[in-house]
Amino acid sequence: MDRKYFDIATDIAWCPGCGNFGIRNIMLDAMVELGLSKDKLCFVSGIGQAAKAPHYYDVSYFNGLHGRALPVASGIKAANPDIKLIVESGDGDMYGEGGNHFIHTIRRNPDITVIVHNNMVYGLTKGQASPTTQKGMKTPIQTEGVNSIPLNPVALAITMGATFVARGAAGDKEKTKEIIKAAIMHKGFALVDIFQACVSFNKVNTHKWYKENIVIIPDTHPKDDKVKALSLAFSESPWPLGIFYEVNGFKTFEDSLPVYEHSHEPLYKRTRNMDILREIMNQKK
Amino acid sequence: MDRKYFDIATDIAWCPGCGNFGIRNIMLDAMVELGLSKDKLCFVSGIGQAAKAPHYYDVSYFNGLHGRALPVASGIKAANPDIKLIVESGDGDMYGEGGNHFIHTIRRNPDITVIVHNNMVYGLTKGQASPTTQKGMKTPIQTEGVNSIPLNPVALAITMGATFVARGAAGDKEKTKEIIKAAIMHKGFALVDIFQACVSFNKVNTHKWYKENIVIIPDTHPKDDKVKALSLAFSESPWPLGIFYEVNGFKTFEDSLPVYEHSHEPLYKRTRNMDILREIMNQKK
Amino acid sequence: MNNTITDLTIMLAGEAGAGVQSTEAILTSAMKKAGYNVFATKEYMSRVRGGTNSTTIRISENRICNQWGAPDIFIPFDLAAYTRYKPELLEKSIVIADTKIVKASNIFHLGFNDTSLSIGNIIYASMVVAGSIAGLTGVDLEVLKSYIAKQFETKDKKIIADNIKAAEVGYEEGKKIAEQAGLKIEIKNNDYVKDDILVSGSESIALGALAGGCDAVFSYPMTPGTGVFTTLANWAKKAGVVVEQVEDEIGVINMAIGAWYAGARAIVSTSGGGFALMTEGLSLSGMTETPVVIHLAQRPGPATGLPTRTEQGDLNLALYAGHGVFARAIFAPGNLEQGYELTKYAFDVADKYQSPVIVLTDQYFTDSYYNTPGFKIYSPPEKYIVEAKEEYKRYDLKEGSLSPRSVPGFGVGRVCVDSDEHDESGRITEELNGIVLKMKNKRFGKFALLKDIALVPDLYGSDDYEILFVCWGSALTTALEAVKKIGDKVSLLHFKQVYPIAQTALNYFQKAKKIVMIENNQAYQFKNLIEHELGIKIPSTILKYNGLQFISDELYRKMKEVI
Amino acid sequence: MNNTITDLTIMLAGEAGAGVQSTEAILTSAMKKAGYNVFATKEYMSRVRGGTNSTTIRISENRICNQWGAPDIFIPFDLAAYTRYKPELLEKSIVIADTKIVKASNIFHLGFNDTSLSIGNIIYASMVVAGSIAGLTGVDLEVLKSYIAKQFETKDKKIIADNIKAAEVGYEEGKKIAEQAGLKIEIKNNDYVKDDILVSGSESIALGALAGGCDAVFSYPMTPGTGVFTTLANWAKKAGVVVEQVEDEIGVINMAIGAWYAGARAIVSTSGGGFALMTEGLSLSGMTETPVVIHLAQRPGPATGLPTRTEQGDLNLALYAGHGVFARAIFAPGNLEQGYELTKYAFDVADKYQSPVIVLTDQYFTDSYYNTPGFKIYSPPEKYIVEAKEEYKRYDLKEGSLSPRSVPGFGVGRVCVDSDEHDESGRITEELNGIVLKMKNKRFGKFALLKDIALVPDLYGSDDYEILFVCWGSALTTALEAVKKIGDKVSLLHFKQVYPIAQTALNYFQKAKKIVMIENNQAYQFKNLIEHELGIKIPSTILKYNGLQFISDELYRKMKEVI
Ligand SMILES: Cc1ncc(C[n+]2csc(CCOP(=O)(O)OP(=O)(O)O)c2C)c(N)n1
Ligand SMILES: Cc1ncc(C[n+]2csc(CCOP(=O)(O)OP(=O)(O)O)c2C)c(N)n1
Ligand code: SF4
Ligand code: SF4
Ligand SMILES: [Mg+2]
Ligand SMILES: [Mg+2]
Repeated sequence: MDRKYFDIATDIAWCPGCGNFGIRNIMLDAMVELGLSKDKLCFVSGIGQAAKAPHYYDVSYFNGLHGRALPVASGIKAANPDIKLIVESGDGDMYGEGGNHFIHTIRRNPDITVIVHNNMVYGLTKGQASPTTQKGMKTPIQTEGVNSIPLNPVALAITMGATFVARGAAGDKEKTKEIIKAAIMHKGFALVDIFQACVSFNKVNTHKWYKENIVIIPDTHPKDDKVKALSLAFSESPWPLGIFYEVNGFKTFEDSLPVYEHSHEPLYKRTRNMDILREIMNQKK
Repeated sequence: MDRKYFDIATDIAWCPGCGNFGIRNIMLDAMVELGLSKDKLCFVSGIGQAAKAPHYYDVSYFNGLHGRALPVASGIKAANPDIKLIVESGDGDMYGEGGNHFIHTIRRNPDITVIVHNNMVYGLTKGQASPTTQKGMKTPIQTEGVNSIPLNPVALAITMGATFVARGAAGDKEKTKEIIKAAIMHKGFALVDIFQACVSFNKVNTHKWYKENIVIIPDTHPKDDKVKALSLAFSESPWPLGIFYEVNGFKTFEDSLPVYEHSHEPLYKRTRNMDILREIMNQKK
Repeated sequence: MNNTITDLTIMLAGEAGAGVQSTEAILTSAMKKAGYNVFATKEYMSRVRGGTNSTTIRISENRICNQWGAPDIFIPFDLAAYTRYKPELLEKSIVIADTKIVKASNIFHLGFNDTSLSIGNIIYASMVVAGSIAGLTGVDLEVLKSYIAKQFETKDKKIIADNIKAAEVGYEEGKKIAEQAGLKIEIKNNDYVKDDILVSGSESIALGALAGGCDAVFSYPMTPGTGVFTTLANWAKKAGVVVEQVEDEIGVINMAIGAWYAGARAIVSTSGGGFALMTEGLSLSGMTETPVVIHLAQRPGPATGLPTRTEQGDLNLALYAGHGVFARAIFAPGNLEQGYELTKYAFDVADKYQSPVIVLTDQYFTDSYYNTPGFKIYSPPEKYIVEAKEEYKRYDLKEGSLSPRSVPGFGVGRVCVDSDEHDESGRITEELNGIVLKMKNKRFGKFALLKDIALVPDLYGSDDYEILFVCWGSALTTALEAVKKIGDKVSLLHFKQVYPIAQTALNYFQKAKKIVMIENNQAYQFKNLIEHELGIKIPSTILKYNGLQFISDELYRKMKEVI
Repeated sequence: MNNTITDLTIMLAGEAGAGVQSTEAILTSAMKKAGYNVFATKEYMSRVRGGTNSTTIRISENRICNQWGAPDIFIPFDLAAYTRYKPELLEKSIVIADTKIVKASNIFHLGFNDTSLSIGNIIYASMVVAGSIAGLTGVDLEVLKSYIAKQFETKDKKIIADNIKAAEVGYEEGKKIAEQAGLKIEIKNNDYVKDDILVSGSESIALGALAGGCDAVFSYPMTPGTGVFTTLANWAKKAGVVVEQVEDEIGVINMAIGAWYAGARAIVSTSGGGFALMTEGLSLSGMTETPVVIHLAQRPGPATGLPTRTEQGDLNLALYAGHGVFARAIFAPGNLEQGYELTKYAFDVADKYQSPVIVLTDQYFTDSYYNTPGFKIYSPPEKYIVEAKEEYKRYDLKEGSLSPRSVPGFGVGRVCVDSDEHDESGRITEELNGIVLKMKNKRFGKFALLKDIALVPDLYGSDDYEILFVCWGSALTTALEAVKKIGDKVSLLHFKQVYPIAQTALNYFQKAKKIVMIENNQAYQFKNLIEHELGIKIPSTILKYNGLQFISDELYRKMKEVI
């Protein structure tokens, strides 16, 4: 099995030089190295440049509405708990339009890997601020510079109770691949926020900037300490890269559903025993 | 000036014994003690039992849609920065349906005081789980008990960068009044999450439970230390009551708008100089 | 005064939480067990305690499924209730109340507060009232007693005994009042009633969902849509249904679509405001051709409106919600059986036509209940899902508008679904004059397919009518009793599917000399639709829009006026 | 070959980011400065780089505001562009390209890549192309040069010189090609053009907003709605406009309603999917009677659809979005002047009638631009806000449907606004037969008020027509040129307000022997509306729905077919 297994020959609609290509490469390698099988794998995305990613793998996918990848993914999990589910989308999609789903999906803890291409900008709509855009950056809308406090996805996910929270970078292939692999193998909600340069619209957070502003999280960091993880998450310039927080053994959304108590058989394979209707109606007599 | 100034004789649609009455009393006193003036004050709420609160004061209010109090409030601030704005609503309204506005409004830091009646349940719709319902509680929908990780509003607000974050309790009148007064005086986004017993639908978190599960935050707590504040926010049973986090001097949403650079005159009092149109059109020649 | 009543209407009213609801529950269950036909409908304020709510119960020897007229007996639990509903009474209506609380003239005293307190707890008041009605109507006391024994069988013996005592005292009081009032109630009971089921509109929808193979329900609570959600949640473990309360309605519809994409049959239940938030998701269902079933229980808008009241005011939204062009089907059940059958059918239509399907009800429909024969039990529904071979294409054009639908994980093929315009394999395309047009035409073709199978409206009454009353959805039962009374040459046409409209419906209109549309909204939304779809004019309407359902005799009077 | 051209159409095409857009900008600006009438429209893929986009520029001696037909000159920047658009060319169209890149026959070579590289930078390619067109068309080179000098005046001298050099080389090449091709272009220039403004549809809306007293814009980016947002943001500081990008469209509409409640005049700009999310908010505006102005720029749906393309497919949604019953007005400008005037007017209507008002455009409208006389400058708009006295009631019934509107902080009174059904002072009520009905009727009254002031459609052409073509919104300019060519007894009726429909519009239809509706959607949504509103039948339609606007000569041919 090699990269060709997931690679697909197609016109990729990203700009030349974009960090998205790096992430795609890392994903292809990570999936192959994990030996994922296409018939047990599904991608979900929203809308944006990053959200086109599933089109560029040879996989099943649901490319839905802007901001709505997570509820779709949760619905898929609810219907078929054994599908490996990867959500891949952009920062605007996930933390902006999709913010409410982000915080509440974490609370549910479905077994989903969420890969966010964080270019700190709205790429597809041509350069407006995203929730992660840093203060002061000027855009066609934020003509005087961004005023809002940037959203810190790592800190937010940890606070909400996500069981695996990490940061990667498109430019740091090896480290990021390992993080993604760990995220995919993690049972429960796993966030990997990936720094990615948008060469067309983000002239602040460039490939160079990312390279210079990243520091690898030391192995000594206690990954199961929420407060320490948060404290690390708040540190900026340099921005830590690696796994901030990881706890295991938490029940997933799908495992807490009574329908999967005895079997993980997907719902579409099941047939209702219609006697239940008779029974209910008898109660109503 | 006494309570009558804000009190209004009306049929209150809350259940006898509900913690909402306690919050209302505290609010009336706090407003009077601060000497707020009706013609410079406005309330905004969403939909729910708590969200009816503004109807029970003699004030201007916008009682909008379920979950949408904060954007309405931000719109009001954008139009008239000198209005004292209090948002009063329920936990479901603010953290559930309104979750996305909650996290992003904090990022904007408008000068708004947000009072949340947190009864850990959906009252008006008769007892379903809210985002703050504790694990295991059974409801008509969560018949096997709640599985999701409860949302911690205090921790969430601190993580998002709110400049004033506190917890009160309907049953602790004096302390909560002081907190609310401080919140109203605070310049910037201030959250006061208030524990409140729902006698009709929450049989777990009762008046008694709240009394027994609260501990006052000691004066020694360093209110400007984000990580310490978060660490405190994560402690439960007993749950700390008081101000977790408070930092001052941050620019507000409205103050960062160029229209208010030279004057806070509300927009409805302004008249556009139509020469600007001439100027723009000349540029387009 | 001496009036023999064979069809009795009772109204109970009081504060939320004061016992109206428990009295109603005891009464209707016991009466049904005793073989009486019962119907109950409620109207209530948007609050948990206090205010003034009422429930109206009709008891009859014949099958009933609606309220005919003003109550024969009115039992206000407090003065506010008396004051609010007094104007609706007839001269002959009798009022029974605790006159210590309701101080007014012409009231028969029933000391349910003192009585229940003397038995030991104010909560027995409901039982006293229930007992009194049994006494008034001459129902066998033993029936009530055995119902109580059964109902509380898991409880303490003392509790059972006290309840029975309360019922007995009430019973005696009731008999006395009947005598004083010269009231003769003679309702025959029927054996068939005992085999009937007693279910509400919400329950009929929930049962229909189970029959339709529903295996997931996603919702965010919203009155009056919550009933279906709660009912399904209640049966979920037994029936193997996934239940999830989602953070908001946008999440709800997307989660349901995700579940359908993965092969589950999911329903969502909501009301106008929540449905409004699902608008974009509806369009996603249309574009991706992923089925979804939506139960939309209407209440008066706009915005939060009157959250606990009824209206048929969201038809336009149901018809046109969603940006862009895509097909849908909308069913609007008129009685419990239709609630069951149409909801079941909604799942099949959604699945087969890969389109959104809406079941459109309202607060009146969901909250009302009556005894009806058990619903037909079908075998498990057909599955329309195919296995994906290696070269599977989700939007294969070979079979016209309906490409075989697979789900991820079923077979080796990839199931690629896209909310952008896409090619056969589900990949984004901008081939404007090629595949784009083909896909647009493919989806547009579903309008015709759904029209082909549109359910023909039901004609009630003789074929040989001159005047045709027309209604839709929940208005059926109310309108039907009124039309029957009006007499010859008058029939009722009821639409249980409101979109698409079956073209053959036109025949019914062409035969009529006069057509009158009955709607529970201010803007005659269905009239507009019918006029346009069938190219006719309906000059006359009877509208109501104060948040309450029509009552048959009120409608009867309005019908008389217009014909 | 020898053809004299007085009205020239040029198409430039290539990858996004490859220079098409900058060539277009230089050309249209320079041509306009030189006194030529120019029109430009673009179509592009939903990506930032790559793909194939095109822009079509028309240059004429007469006023123009649309494309007539296939390009006379086509300049593909790469082979993919050549391949994609080749089928649209006429036999007489000439193709100019860098034949090193576009290897095909019958192409006139323009070595813009080598040339620009030899000048020093590939970015000069745009200038070479622009220069060549100037050369082809015989525009005075000096005009182009002085435009360049002005355009780059803040830049390095070397840059100016290089640009001028590129233009000169291009100019000479262009002249050569014209000679080779036997092309004679004779377009007269006009002095009046220099005083015109050159603005796009988006800019006309933004300017109209400013004229309408707009002092806040809230939006979430969505193509093609973003243009208005960006334009207003660009002028905001000067004009004193609050600009806020909100977290989602639900936040957008609620923030705008909040701002209106507090007395600001706010606009939101969005497209179908975003508007779908605003549905509940629209209903809030209706219920609370808080004005709001929405610019809805359509693109093809459903769902994400074709994000950068054009369609008139969201009319039904604009008409019916929102649960419950409430009134609205919808304007649909057909040209830049209408874009300006109607947007300005939208603010007044919203404010005065305390209702939501929608300005409905589409991608074609927002992105196209041409020179047009400067818009009329009005005095600042009337303010409809009153001071609140102590006893102020927001929903005072004294003045019928339009209660005087105050804002919090203006006067001592309380301004209480409620999304539930409410009484005059804005407090929740459930007085179903009292104040509830009055409030429902009060709001319903606005349908009639808005209908009373509905703008009558514009008739273009003789009063004495037999055939009437009907269109709405952005179709105006395209349809108009086609209709004019068709000849006698044929006129065009254009609706710039699509809801409510002025009753007097009926006269136009009654006079026609034949009526043909032209729409850029698959489901003839406006035909359906007109048929129902006016009670007529429109048997014939010309529809397009591939994501592109009609082109006049295409429409002309279709018109010929149907008449
Ligand atoms: C409801 C809705 N609102 C807005 C849009 C327009 N839109 C498409 S992509 C996008 C932002 C994308 O930003 P991000 O998620 O960061 O992705 P990127 O392009 O930067 O990879 C927006 C606003 C939309 N498609 N749907
Ligand atoms: C869009 C929408 N969805 C759902 C509802 C129904 N609804 C009204 S109040 C409420 C929950 C209220 O809970 P909370 O905010 O905690 O207030 P409480 O009643 O507990 O004070 C819900 C779900 C609504 N009005 N609008
Ligand atoms: S716009 Fe930015 S993020 Fe999108 S493909 Fe181009 S460089 Fe990458
Ligand atoms: S339902 Fe609960 S929260 Fe609401 S008023 Fe009653 S007790 Fe209070
Ligand atoms: Mg981005
Ligand atoms: Mg609550």
